[in-house]
Amino acid sequence: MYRLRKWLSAAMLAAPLLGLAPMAFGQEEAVVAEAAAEVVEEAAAEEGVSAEMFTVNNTWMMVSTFLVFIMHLGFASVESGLTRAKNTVNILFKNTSIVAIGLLTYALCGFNLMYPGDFSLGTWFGFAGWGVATDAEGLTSAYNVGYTYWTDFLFQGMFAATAATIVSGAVAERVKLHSFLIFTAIYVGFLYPWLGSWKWGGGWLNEMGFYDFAGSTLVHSVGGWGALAGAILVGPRLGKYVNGSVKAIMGHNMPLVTIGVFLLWLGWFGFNGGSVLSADPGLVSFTLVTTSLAAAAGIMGAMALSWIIQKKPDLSMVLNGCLAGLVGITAGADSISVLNSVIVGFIAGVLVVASVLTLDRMKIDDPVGAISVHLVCGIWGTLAVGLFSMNPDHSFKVQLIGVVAYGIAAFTFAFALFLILKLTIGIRVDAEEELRGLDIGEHGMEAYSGFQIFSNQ
Amino acid sequence: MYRLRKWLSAAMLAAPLLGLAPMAFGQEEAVVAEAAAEVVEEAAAEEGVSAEMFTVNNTWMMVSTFLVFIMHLGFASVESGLTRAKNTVNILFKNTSIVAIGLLTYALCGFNLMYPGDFSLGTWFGFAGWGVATDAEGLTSAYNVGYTYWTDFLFQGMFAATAATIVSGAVAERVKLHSFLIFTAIYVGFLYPWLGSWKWGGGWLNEMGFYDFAGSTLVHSVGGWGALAGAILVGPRLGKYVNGSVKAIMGHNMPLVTIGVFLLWLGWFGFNGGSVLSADPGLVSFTLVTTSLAAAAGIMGAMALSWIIQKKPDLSMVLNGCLAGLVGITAGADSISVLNSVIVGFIAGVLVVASVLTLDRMKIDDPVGAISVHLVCGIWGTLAVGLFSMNPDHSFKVQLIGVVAYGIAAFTFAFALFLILKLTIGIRVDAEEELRGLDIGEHGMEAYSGFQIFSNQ
Amino acid sequence: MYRLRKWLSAAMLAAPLLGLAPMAFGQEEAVVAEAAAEVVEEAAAEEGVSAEMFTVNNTWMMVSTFLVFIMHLGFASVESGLTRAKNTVNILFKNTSIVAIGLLTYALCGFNLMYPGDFSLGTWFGFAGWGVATDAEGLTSAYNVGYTYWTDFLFQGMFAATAATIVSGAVAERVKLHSFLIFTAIYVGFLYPWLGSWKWGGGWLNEMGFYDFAGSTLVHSVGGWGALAGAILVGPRLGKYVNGSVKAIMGHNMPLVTIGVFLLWLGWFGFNGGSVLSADPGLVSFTLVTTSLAAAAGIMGAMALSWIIQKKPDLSMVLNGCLAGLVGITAGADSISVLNSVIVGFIAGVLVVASVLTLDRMKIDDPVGAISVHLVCGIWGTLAVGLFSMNPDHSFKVQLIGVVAYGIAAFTFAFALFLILKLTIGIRVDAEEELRGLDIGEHGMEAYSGFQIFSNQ
Amino acid sequence: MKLIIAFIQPERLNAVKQALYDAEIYKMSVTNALGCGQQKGFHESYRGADIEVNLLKKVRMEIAVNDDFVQPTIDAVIKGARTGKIGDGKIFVLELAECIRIRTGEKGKEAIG
Amino acid sequence: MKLIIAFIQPERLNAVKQALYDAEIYKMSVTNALGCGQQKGFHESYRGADIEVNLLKKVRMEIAVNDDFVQPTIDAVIKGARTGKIGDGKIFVLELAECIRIRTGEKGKEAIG
Amino acid sequence: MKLIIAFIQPERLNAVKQALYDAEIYKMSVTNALGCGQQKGFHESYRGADIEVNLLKKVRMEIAVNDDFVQPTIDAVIKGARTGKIGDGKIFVLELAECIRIRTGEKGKEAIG
Ligand SMILES: Nc1ncnc2c1ncn2[C@@H]1O[C@H](COP(=O)(O)OP(=O)(O)O)[C@@H](O)[C@H]1O
Ligand SMILES: Nc1ncnc2c1ncn2[C@@H]1O[C@H](COP(=O)(O)OP(=O)(O)O)[C@@H](O)[C@H]1O
Ligand SMILES: Nc1ncnc2c1ncn2[C@@H]1O[C@H](COP(=O)(O)OP(=O)(O)O)[C@@H](O)[C@H]1O
Repeated sequence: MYRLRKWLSAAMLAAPLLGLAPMAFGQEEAVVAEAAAEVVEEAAAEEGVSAEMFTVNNTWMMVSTFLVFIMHLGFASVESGLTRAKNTVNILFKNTSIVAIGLLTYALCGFNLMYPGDFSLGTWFGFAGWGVATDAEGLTSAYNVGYTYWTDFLFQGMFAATAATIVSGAVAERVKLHSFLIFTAIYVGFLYPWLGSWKWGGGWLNEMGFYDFAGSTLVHSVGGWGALAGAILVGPRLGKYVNGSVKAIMGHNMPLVTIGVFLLWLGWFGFNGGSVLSADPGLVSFTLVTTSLAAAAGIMGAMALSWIIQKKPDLSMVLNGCLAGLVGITAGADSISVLNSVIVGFIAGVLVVASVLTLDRMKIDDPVGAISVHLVCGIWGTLAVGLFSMNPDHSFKVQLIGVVAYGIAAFTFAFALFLILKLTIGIRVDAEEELRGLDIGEHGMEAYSGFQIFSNQ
Repeated sequence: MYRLRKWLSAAMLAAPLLGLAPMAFGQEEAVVAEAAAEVVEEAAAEEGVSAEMFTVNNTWMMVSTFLVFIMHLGFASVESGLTRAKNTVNILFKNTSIVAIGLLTYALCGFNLMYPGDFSLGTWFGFAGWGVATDAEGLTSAYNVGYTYWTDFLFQGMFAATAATIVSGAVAERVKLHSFLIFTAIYVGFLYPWLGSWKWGGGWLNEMGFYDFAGSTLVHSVGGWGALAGAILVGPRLGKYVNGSVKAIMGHNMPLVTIGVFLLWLGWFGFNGGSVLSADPGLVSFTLVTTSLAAAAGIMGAMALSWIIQKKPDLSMVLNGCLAGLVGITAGADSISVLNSVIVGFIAGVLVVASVLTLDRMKIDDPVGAISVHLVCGIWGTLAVGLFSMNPDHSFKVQLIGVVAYGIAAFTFAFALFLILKLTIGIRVDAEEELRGLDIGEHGMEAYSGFQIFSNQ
Repeated sequence: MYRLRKWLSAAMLAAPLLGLAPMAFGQEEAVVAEAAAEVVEEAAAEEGVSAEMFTVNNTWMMVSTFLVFIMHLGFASVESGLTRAKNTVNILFKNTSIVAIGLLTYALCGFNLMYPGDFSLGTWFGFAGWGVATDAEGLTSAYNVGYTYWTDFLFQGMFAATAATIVSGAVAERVKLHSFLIFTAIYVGFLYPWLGSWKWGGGWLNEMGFYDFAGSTLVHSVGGWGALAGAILVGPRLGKYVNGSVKAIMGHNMPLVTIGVFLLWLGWFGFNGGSVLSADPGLVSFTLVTTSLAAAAGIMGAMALSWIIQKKPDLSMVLNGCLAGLVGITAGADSISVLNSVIVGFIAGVLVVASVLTLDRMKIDDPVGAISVHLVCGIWGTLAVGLFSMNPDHSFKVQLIGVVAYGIAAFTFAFALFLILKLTIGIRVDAEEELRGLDIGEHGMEAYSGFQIFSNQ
Repeated sequence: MKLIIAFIQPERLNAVKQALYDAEIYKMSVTNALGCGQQKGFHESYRGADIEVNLLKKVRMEIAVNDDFVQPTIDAVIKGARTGKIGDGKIFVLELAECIRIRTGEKGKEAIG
Repeated sequence: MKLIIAFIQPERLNAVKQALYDAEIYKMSVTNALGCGQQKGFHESYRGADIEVNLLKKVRMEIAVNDDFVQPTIDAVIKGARTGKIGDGKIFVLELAECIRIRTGEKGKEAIG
Repeated sequence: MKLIIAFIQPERLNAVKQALYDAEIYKMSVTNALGCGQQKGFHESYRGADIEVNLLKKVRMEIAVNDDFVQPTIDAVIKGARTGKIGDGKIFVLELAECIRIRTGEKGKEAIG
């Protein structure tokens, strides 16, 4: 059962290495091809790594786990900062709960749905049983050269909750708390890991050659499709679209948004860097560089377009641009050259601004830009692998198939789930509660007690 | 002198490994017993580790040190967020000072009180001299396979200040600044390390077989007893208990509290993970999993009880529940099974809510829930080792003895110290200053200059 | 080309080791001299390190890179917290942009200016070409025993933006956004790396024996000189100096400042710890201890002087004191004894308070104390190496030469650059915009929408 | 001239503004207030302790008008603010002795609009 | 009818509210204010520079009452707010021309209470 | 006695205070307000959506004075606040029926200053 996973990771390790050759920035690709081949051989030989190497790898993976964990604080901060003060407690509550629900359901069934070992329905669905457990082998490099069973579980578990967090942002300021928590449990506990198994669990899309290094599609788009379904079904916030015009509903705390974005960038070092699944110096550090430059370029892309269109540069757009660059590079952080990572990031930054404006024109109200950042740039990043990857095995067509497959599955499922909830217990608070704020309505408390705040917007 | 410490750590390393066997979640315990025995052998042989392994271990311990360091920011954030805006500067000031005082006193005497090597008064008290210093051996694995002398000092030093920080929360919004700083210096510089030596320094409780992996009792309860003594002696805040009814005094900044709690969870990865005292892949990663699941379960436990009792789910309670789960698992993070870690955490989450309500009924005013989180759940966690540990050497009776011993010593000392301060220089600001806020009173400045804040509560 | 850099780092690794001998705190220096000599030998032999050691070293350097990255959030938080609410968006925007611009220009030319390999103008200037690229060797220990080419680039790139961030603080609340961004691009893309090459790139000051371990001068003073030039040319904020008296303009968010300072301290573990350029257990952990104790002592120093002069202890001064201690120890974190690190930090804490008061008397308006923290304490730290270093090769005279050389070069360049901008596109917003706040003026948005804030100050 | 002071529910501010615009009243000043009226406040629980919120958030509007605008203003405020529920608010009318436009120094009727 | 405006120390608000309740006056509006009166403000030092705080935090209360309630209201405010120290505050009484309850449209005496 | 209410631009507060001090008027109360007057507000764009800011930040001052101080007060406010640009603000003067100093119980003229 663990064998498959082990082989998979080894394969994943080797594959990008092949693509590493031409990562030079303005240098000829052929030059290093030979050398890279050697590295691959080495990687293969590595199989039975020394205790020291296993310990370093595992340490690196644990550090990556922490970094991914702190992304949840990043999400909580961005989401609450970009919304109104009267809904802050509710948003913080949701985000805290998501982490708890995500980890517990992942332990209960998610992990074994995502990495089923053997599939029971073709290469479409598999489940390795309830709970998490391992034997002594799971603590050694016999399980995987890069990490123990427990590190594996925790690293993947930290990823899991992300999908629901993305949805949270898009339906913020109006969704009913308990309905959302139910949605979260099902989306994170079942849908995310099930869809994840198609690729990372070794399912049909993996076999087809679809590539998604750290989850532009598997994590971000899956979350983004849920966000889109949710935003459509829950409807726009009161006062957002009035008589055909789009009204601004300003976020209440820009330092909080900035803290969130920096924490997310920090977390992405683990999200992408950890997705190498070992501490391989060349590969991980290369990944960190593409990740950082894409984030920086995303900032510049969003700054450029926002400055042109809005006349003044919009901080919230620039911060979204940073995240856009990060989401964009996530699918190919290990296989896109440094120069191209800048291009991918810059385009993502431009895209996110254009997308925010477009969604508003379509009257899809997404308070924090979750759909634009995670769905639009998740798709862009996945396709960018097809366009820019240094690995000849990656093809645009297969990337497109993957994007469409995940889109159909995730959107349909999320839409159906939200619809059922809407028709049964309801998904939206009543207008009075919305006007007054969910903090009083759902929690009976305020986020900033004592502060004088105009809550009439 | 360093020899003893080295042996102790080796023993600590080996001991929990014995208990690792049955850590499976729903799997039979016997299955892995054999394998674990092998691991222990290996650990013994490890004694003279390679330079590589020593370097990894030390790197891990340094990372853990950073994580524990950032907990101080977590504490500062939680404490200031859960209190009123008019006392924020004072709280931030206290928490910043505590770190400085804690590190400096630990360098001056704390470290050598906590790890005296040889005890001078039975196994009750020992002191290895003033200051910190090592020879060249202290920088190699001859000192310890897991870390250098300097890493050891810094990791332990970061723990030290925690005890005083806990007290800070319970006496917040009314304690006199200079009195509190004096308390801190003595509590952190003398009491905490002295009591710590009973167990971690190899003292009498260690010999008796008392077990406290990362400090549910040694750190959290010791801080919690101080908090209880302080809260009793300083008395409740004006306006908290009026004509027999309990009035809410709301915290002023919930995002700040949430930032604090996430940072504390993050820090706990180092607090517990680092307490393995090496980067041992299996052991550390297992510890991280129990830690995380207990935190998640603590959130759910507090959510459940708070939703039932208060009708609406209280964010501040849920965040306290997260910390409760973390404190609860701290004593047995390496020796309680994954399933049981969920149970321990959930109960801690329930306990913390019940305790907050009970203390209020007893008119013990603890603005941030420090006593409930650290003392009550610290005790629970220590006893939980007796109930759930997979290590047959752990007994409920000895755990209880430890809890009582630390309780008597810490509470008496803290009570006496606060009493002396109260009778001499006073420990409480006058009513006018309290009403106006300690920020103006003690520091002559405001935390949120320019903001309109109702400061009349 | 990479060879030189490799040798340099090896030399840098070896040099401080020689100085390690007498690091004991109150112990005789001679005792460990012998042992240290052995360690050096070992370090030399290490040249061809094992794959494991290379991986640990590189992992450590990546962690350090993350820590330095998060310092940018620290700077953003400190700067916005210490200024008024109406300029917060602008400050966050600047700090986010700086990171992006810094990384991109460093990739474009900065890295190759700072580490040119061969100098083209004596040992004064060199440039190794545009862009970043490496061959397969760059990913192995053949490049450097401590890190890959990519880690090297990213670690150094994270440092780069710091210089401009420091300037940002001193000209905050009145500088024109686009002028500042142009300044940033040139200062970070050209000046910082060029000056850096004099020492870290192996230039003339390095040959002379100047020592600056992690950048008291190369990073902090260089930033500080820019800050001084900027503050002088942009002039004081309206309402700061009225009829000869100094008026307080209070910062608007003390929790944000505190978050920033703790994050900076955290980041400094990577800034100094990473500057060892390998995970060497003894050396890195020693560095962390001196760094922490200097920070703690800086807090105490600033607390003491501020309590004496201002009657009440000023939180903002104490937080500046923490940073002062950190800047002060940065030049000699590896070569100043533990006891002396406390002294260096304490003096830095005292200096920063005195400097803030003095600058105000000179009518140089520095809203966040950037000049006092980074320039004054940067100079102090560099000279402190001459006074306290355990390495007999360090001399006060050479340190002084370095300080003066950097001062002349950085101040002249920054002054000229600001002057050109002032005479062409202007560097200061008009009075109306300044009164109303740059958030509305430059960005058309508010940081705290809905909050009632007195913006008349 | 009269000075009309109205306390309304915060969430009705936009509606009241709209109603005033419709009645061609464009000038007003708004502040935040806490109010205690027939709407007795509410009880919530924070950390298990009772929060007795008897000062509810209100918006306070001040509108200075010429005498012939008094009734239209009152009507507009009522139109925008009335929901029929307790807490809708109150309008107070004060005699206004003088009004001066700072920019021009104009006084009285001319200054008000 | 009269409109009573009182500026009091923030920390006395609860006491004043209690005194008003005791006098059976349950309706009022409260806002934050900064005040400059006999209490000359204070000097603090921030980063070594002088902070001249001459606008102190006050709470501003508005209470509209029928004429026979004027004296009881004034007495209650004084009872709750007086400490005998400079800065205790002031009470201003204005003539109130009209009062309308938005919810019902009631006017005058009926509307006030 | 009169109660003078002035709405001014926030950034003019210090100048107005200075002008009042120069005219030996030391007592006043200040609150934050949002105002909608001739200055029609402005449009900004946040995330590409329109922000129609028609309630601009103003500072509201209340100054209670004896009748002979009314003109000096008005003059001082105008002196401090006038820039000649739209948005400079307005001054309203109300009849003040009574004034009581809470600390001493003094009334009327004595209480005001
Ligand atoms: N007598 C009064 N004096 C001052 N403010 C009042 C008075 N009566 C009502 N208010 C203000 O009007 C608001 C609404 O009053 P309330 O009695 O709740 O409305 P309704 O009459 O529609 O039930 C109160 O919250 C308070 O701010
Ligand atoms: N003439 C006035 N006009 C407006 N507000 C005033 C006036 N006199 C006093 N106040 C308000 O009352 C508050 C208390 O006044 P103060 O003179 O300090 O009280 P006391 O008379 O008890 O010493 C002031 O801070 C201010 O808000
Ligand atoms: N009729 C009014 N009622 C209430 N407040 C008013 C009235 N007219 C003006 N104001 C207040 O005065 C401020 C300035 O008015 P405005 O007409 O913009 O000034 P100016 O006359 O100098 O152009 C407004 O923002 C508003 O707060």
